[in-house]
Amino acid sequence: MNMETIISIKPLLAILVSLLVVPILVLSGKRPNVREACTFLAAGVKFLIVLSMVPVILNGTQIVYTIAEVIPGVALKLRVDAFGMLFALVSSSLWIVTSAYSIGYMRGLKEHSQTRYFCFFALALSATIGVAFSANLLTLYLFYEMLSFATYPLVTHHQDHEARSSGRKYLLYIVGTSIGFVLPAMLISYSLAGTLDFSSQGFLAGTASKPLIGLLCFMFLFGFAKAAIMPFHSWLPAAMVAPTPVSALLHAVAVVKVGVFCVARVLTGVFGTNLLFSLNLNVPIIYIASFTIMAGSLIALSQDNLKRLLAFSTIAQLSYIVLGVGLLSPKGMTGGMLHIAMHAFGKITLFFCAGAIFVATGKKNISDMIGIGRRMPVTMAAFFIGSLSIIGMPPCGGFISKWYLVLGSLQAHQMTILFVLLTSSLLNAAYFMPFVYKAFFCRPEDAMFENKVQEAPAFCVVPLVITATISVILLFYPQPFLRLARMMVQSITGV
Amino acid sequence: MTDLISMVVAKYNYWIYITLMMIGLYAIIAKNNLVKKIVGMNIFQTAIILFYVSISVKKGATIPILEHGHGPDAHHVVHAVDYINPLPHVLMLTAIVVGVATLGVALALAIRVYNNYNTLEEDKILAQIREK
Amino acid sequence: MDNIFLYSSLYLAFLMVLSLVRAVIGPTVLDRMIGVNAIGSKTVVLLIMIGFLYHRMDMFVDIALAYAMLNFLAVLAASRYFQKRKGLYDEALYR
Amino acid sequence: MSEQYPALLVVVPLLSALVVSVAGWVNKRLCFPIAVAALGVTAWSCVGLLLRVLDEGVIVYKLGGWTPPMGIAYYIDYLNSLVLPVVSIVALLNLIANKKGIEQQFPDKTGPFYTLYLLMVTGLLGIVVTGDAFNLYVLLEIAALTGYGLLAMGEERAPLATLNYLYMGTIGACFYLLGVGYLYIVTGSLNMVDIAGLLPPLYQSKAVLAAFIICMVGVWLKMAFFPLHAWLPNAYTYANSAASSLIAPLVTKVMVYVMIRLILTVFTPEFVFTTLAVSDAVVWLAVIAIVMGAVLALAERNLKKMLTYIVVAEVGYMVGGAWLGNRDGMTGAILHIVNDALMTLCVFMVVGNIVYKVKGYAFEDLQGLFRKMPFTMAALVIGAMSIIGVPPTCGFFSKWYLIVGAISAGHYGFMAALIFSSIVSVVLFFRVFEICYYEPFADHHGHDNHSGGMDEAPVSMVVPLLIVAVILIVVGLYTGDIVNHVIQFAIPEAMV
Amino acid sequence: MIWPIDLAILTLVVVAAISALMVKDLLGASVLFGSYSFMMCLLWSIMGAVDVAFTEASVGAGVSTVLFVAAVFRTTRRTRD
Amino acid sequence: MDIMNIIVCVLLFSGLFFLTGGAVGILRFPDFYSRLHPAGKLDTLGSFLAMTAFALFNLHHFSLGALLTSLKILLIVVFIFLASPTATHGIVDAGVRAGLAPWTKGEKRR
Amino acid sequence: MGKQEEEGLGSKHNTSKAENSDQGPRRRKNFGHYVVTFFIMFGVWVVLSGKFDPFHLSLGVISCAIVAYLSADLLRPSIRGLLILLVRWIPYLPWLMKEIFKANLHVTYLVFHPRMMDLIDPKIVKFQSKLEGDLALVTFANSITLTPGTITVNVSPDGDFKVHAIDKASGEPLPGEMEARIARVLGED
Amino acid sequence: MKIIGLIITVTTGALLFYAAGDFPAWSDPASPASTYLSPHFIEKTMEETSVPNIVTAVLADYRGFDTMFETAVIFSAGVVCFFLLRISRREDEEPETRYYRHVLTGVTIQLKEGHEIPPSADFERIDSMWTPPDLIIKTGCRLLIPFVQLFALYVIAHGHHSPGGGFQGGVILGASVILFAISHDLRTAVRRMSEKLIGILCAAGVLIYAGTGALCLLLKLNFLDYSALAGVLHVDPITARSHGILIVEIGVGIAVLATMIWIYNNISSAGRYRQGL
Repeated sequence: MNMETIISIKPLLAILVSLLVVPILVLSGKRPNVREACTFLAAGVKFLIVLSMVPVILNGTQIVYTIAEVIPGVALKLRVDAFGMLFALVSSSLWIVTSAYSIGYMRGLKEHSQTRYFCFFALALSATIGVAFSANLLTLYLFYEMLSFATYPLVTHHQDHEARSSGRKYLLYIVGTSIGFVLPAMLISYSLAGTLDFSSQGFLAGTASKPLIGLLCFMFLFGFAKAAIMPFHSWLPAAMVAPTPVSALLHAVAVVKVGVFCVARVLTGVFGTNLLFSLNLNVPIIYIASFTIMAGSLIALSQDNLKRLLAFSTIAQLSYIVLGVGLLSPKGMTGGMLHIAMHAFGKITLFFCAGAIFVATGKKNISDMIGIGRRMPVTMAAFFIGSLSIIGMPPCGGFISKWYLVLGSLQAHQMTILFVLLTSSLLNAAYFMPFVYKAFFCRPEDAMFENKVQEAPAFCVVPLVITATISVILLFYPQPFLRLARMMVQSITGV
Repeated sequence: MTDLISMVVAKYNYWIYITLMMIGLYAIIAKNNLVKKIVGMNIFQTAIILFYVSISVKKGATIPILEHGHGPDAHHVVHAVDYINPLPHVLMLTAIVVGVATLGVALALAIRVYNNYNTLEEDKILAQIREK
Repeated sequence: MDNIFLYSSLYLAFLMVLSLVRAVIGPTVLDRMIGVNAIGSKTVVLLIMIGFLYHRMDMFVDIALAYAMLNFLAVLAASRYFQKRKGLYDEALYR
Repeated sequence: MSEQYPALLVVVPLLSALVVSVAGWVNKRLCFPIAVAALGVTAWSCVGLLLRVLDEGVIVYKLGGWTPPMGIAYYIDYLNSLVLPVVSIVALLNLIANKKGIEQQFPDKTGPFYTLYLLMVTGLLGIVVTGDAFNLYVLLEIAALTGYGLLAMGEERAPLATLNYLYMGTIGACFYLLGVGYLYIVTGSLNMVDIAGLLPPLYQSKAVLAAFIICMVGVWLKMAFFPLHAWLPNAYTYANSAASSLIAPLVTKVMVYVMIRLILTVFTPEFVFTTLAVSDAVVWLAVIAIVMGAVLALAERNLKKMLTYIVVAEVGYMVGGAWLGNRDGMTGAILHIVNDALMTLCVFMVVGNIVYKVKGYAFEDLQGLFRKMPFTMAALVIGAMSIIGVPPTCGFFSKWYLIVGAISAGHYGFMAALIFSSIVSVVLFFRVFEICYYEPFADHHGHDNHSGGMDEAPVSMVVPLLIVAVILIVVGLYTGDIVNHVIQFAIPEAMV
Repeated sequence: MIWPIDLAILTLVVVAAISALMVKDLLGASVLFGSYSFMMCLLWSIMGAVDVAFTEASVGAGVSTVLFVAAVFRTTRRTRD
Repeated sequence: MDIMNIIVCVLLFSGLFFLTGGAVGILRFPDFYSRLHPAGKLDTLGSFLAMTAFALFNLHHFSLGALLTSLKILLIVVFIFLASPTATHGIVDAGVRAGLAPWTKGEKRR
Repeated sequence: MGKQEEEGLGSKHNTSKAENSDQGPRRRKNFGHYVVTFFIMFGVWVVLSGKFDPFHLSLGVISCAIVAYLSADLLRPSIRGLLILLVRWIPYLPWLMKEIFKANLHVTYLVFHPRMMDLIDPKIVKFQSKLEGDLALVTFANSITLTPGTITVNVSPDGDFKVHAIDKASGEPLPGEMEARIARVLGED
Repeated sequence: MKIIGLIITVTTGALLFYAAGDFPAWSDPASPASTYLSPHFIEKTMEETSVPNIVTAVLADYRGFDTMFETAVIFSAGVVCFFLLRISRREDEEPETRYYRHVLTGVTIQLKEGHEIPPSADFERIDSMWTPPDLIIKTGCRLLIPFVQLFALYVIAHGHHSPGGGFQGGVILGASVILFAISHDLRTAVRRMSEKLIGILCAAGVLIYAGTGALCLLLKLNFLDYSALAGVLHVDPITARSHGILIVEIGVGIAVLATMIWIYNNISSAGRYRQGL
């Protein structure tokens, strides 16, 4: 594959926009309006920058920018390709929505330390875009760690005892695995290959023995614990103590997607499909992923806390993406990559809804929410759409990605996986649908829900309507994402 | 046997320096009293000075001060064999000075310690610290 | 003549051993001081004798002179201790 | 003038120390400006030297005009031209930052304090720059003596801790001296380059072997390498913050430099790594050092003491890296000298600020500090990230080289130890952050301060701290340049 | 270089060093340490190191003993070892 | 062996004799005060005689320098004569202040 | 009592004698002292130095000036005192040497006597000296220390002597002839 | 601790014994140490520096840089002792009681804090532990001290031709002042040589040394290259080296003198400057 590359500072700008807004946020701490205007502005600018790169990428060109050569042969280098673009597009567009939602949520609950909250939010977004645009493993690692530490204050925003223990768990898993597994794996790869730049065929081929490659592969797989592959998943439910917008953005979009993005990147860019195929490494990967899918879905069934339910659902859904990449068939990979976008929009809608319910009623548990559809019909409608998207039912975007996954598993002749996909979809339905049913059709037990319609503040509701709408639209117009995913797959597999 | 004896005698200075150094080292590590440790430290330093000065010794040579002093008649031939190697002496002058300086500082510190704990025995001081 | 000096100095070294014995066995600090003082006075003689053995008398006189002066200082300092700190407790009492 | 830079960088702090000492008796307010000016000139000439070395290669400066084996000479090569600016800049920033603290702690003795401070810097710079084995000893003692003086003025336990340091330091310096003596007795020379030239026929000599071992043990004692580290934590913990934030970053690092200098220049890598087959054992010792340092730090409930154990662990990094015996490991060790000096400075300066405001550094004293001293804590976060080894802070890159060196040497134990200590550092620092972040600010003074207003240290303390924090990141980003243009040439070609 | 005296004094030096460390009294230890310095001074001059001997005479015999006594005066004489 | 050497030898040996007396005396005498007698007196005289011997011997090859060196040796003698009684007095004074009782006849040796 | 200024190498200045102390704790600096000290010192310098080139002599001049500046008030010499020293001390010295010799022989005899413990009988002798002035007292005390089996234990500024004698014979002749001779030497008779 | 000490000691000793086997025999004229560098020093010193005492020449010229730091070490030891021990009156927690002694009668007056006797010649400030100086010691030392000082200056001045030099002379000079303090009283000694003077002298001594070096630097030669002084002193470069050595030795002497006194004062009075040894 001969890719055209152009050098442009745009990717760096996209990262720096949210980074540079941090001091302004700090300085404007006393004036909430200025602060939020700035956040919006930065989000808009960032989205526009990312958007402006889309046509270039769709033309089959890559954008490259080298920040500094930190180690001879390894530079801090940014490269925008189709896959990264896909991810960046999702996360930057969702930042705008989430910012709006955050403002509503934080003001609605009169949370403390809002300045700090917005600062770290911006920081986390920078890191996310950085991960998306990384050209090599080192840059990826840099932004990955930056994200870990930037999200810590967000996760522990409440500063109470629960937040403290969850924060510990979060850090232990995320940072512990990244230092314990990714760092040595990265360095071993470096000393084997002498480079860390992602290439479409990987750079590890032919440099080491099979067991070592296998070991490295699993170190990377588990090392990116943000992907929540079992057994390194339990930080995710714990981290749900964070304020909902944080959960929404970070645990539906940024953090976990960064994890799977990294896994996908490494599997394709470091090892390369051929190497994985030739060593049969994809088989254990997909089985681990399948296991995570099933187990996550089953645990989700038994959850009462809405956010925890969503968390386990996320664990399961993330493994779809890993599964898709692990199938190594073009369709499967397309499906996996599309699922990043589709799941993001669906899941963020669900989180927004959970947050809106919390803002409006203060409820957290499903059992307390029977009949809530009468009071918050818009929210619950959006919730319904979101859950359809997660299940993979037609009017929503999730259908497309699941469809591709199914096709991919057929293409890869993995019938077990097909079975897993179907069963898990059923399970998804089994944990979402009863809630939707109860919300709309059961008599409310709580007198609170008897009154007339009373939605959460507009700042909360509007975003979730938007994301729900996008979820639906994506079914009919998945073009940008689909094309990007296909381009990526084409560059990797040549098909 | 005679070899051994001649070796012992031929390097007597070195053996003694090692012995002194061991005495000093043992005192620094094992003595309990702070001032005793300082004494040991000084013995240790002198042992090393002894080593250096022993290097400089040269059989059949005289002290490293030229015999015919100042003035125009001074420029006659000087044979290196006739004079003891002066370089270690120079180094050891510096080392002695450093030793005195260290001694002064160490004693000052010991006085400070005594003012704080009213004893110079290390184990007693540690016991006092533990009590607090 | 050199031999005479050599043996005399060996003999002086032997005398220093005797003085050192007093300095080592004590029993009081003052006895040690006497011993050390005696070693000092013998050292001065020995230094000059070494000067003769090296045939460089003029170089060693200075050392001997300095030595005599400072030996005096050390003994004086040690004895001054008792002017300010009364009571002669001794190592024997604190064994 | 620029050909006199090598002399300037030692003479200027020395002369200014004397002038400051006189000024201390005449007018105390003159001391600080003189000291800052002197260190500024020093830093300037250090940077100038670095640039000159980059241009022209190794510079030899003959002191007294005597040619090297006769007289003493300075050799400024790629290795020490890198360390020099670090030492001088660390000293300068720390001095500026601690002005208030010094005046608070020693209102009557500012003159002597600055004098000792400058003498210490003189000694350290001299150690780095000298090319003569014995001259190094004298400078070592100057740095050590002033260090004792500076460290002993602290809490109640400081004199005892310092006295122990003095014993150990003296043994260390004397061992070094003895090693030099052993070299002298077999070669007859004291000049480092000269000795290296005379040694090859003597590689099998027992005396050279003993000289090497003794020198190494002496230097290890001074740098608190693992089994010999017992003096360090107490000495650094109980000292006053101005002194500990000078000495903790610089002394151990300069001693590591001395070790590398001895390995590379005096005994030559060929002898150390080929003739002697002990490098594996030393690296295992370093592994133990790192693990013990990390574990002991974990047991502390006291920020400053915890940091001192981290220093012990970091020494393990550098020694292990240097003894891996390959290019990457050595690069990592040299790079880590620079980085560790800066990051230790950063965290110790933070402690200094905390002590200035809160008058304590136990964990209980740290409660609510994120709210109270946000800038200080931000610097602490960056310093901690660097110690943990998070890119793009500089700590990551030296760790990178160390691990790559460990991998190419096939020494996976060392790699594991590095990773272990990184993870432990995460635990250590986030424990501190948790306390600073979660606990409400414990109000010592009774009046209601619960709104948690900012109570930051003075600007003169915070600004240098933030500069250091920024330097940590900048150095990290320029690692490639440092390695490509400086360190690469500092390591002899023979090492692969 | 006069080796018989050298040998004799070397032996004496060791005795003085050990006794200075063994004496259970700090003042006595300082005094004996003074005598140790005297002998070192002799030793240097026997080995022909006149300058070193001079320094040792002035420092060891003069100043360092006085400093020791002064420090003992300021602290205590008692010791258990 | 000329006459000068003989004189020198005689002086030297008598000096050594007195020094021996001093060394043995401080070992043999029963108590601190009585030990001071040999230490204070015999050492002084012994040094004096030995020094005189050296001064004379140094004049063997007569020159101005040798004369001055001899004078220097005599300067040491003068110094010893001034310093030694003072030092002895210092020690005895210390003994008195420390409260050391003098030995009297019939007691055991201390 | 009027001649304390001219008394040899030291005035009779004594801190406890009221009539003598006209200067208080800070002693008056007398220019004559400086000059005389300088010359004494220069004499000693020549003996020490043994070099007569201008360079070293000028160094000597500087050194002697420094010492005179620093310590003239310690030595407090005067020309007359020096003359007295020369004229009277010289005859005293041989006598002293003779006494010292005798005393030393005596002590040596004791030292080497096999039954030494029976011969000695230490005791403290006290007596009052009629000498006045520091220098005289000190000379006397030091002479006692150097001679027959006696050591000065204590001298009070008023002339009370405490002497430790090694045996009976040593203590008896005190103060005796020596005091008289010293009194003559120092012009106190 | 004793066992550990023994083990360490024996290990070290064994290593050293082992290594001593390879040494050249003691006093061997053919050993490397005697044949490599030192012949140059011995044979060329007179030509190059015109100083017969090779040790002095090497000390102050060839390796003058070492010696400069040696002086700095001494200086820093003085500063450290001061820094550690000196307790200024302001910090002193003990309530100050002043004692005065009426010189003429010997009556001692005790004054509580804040009271003071106006400076007068009749009263002498003393300390609580004051003991009258012993007559014999006092007089004896009084007579000896000037000669000690002269000898010390002689040693400094004749470092070129005989053993000794700045350091030894300085120590003896310092010892003479210490002797004064011992035989009289610390307070009197401090009055003769005040703390400020000592502190300044201490720095000045090192300053002379380093300043000489820096002067050479300003005269366009390398640091401590005394031949640069030829133009200033109007002599040929070799004599300039000799004179440079002397200047430097004087600096060392001053520094050492002051430092020794400083250390002694601080240690013997534990920083209060009241009651010395």
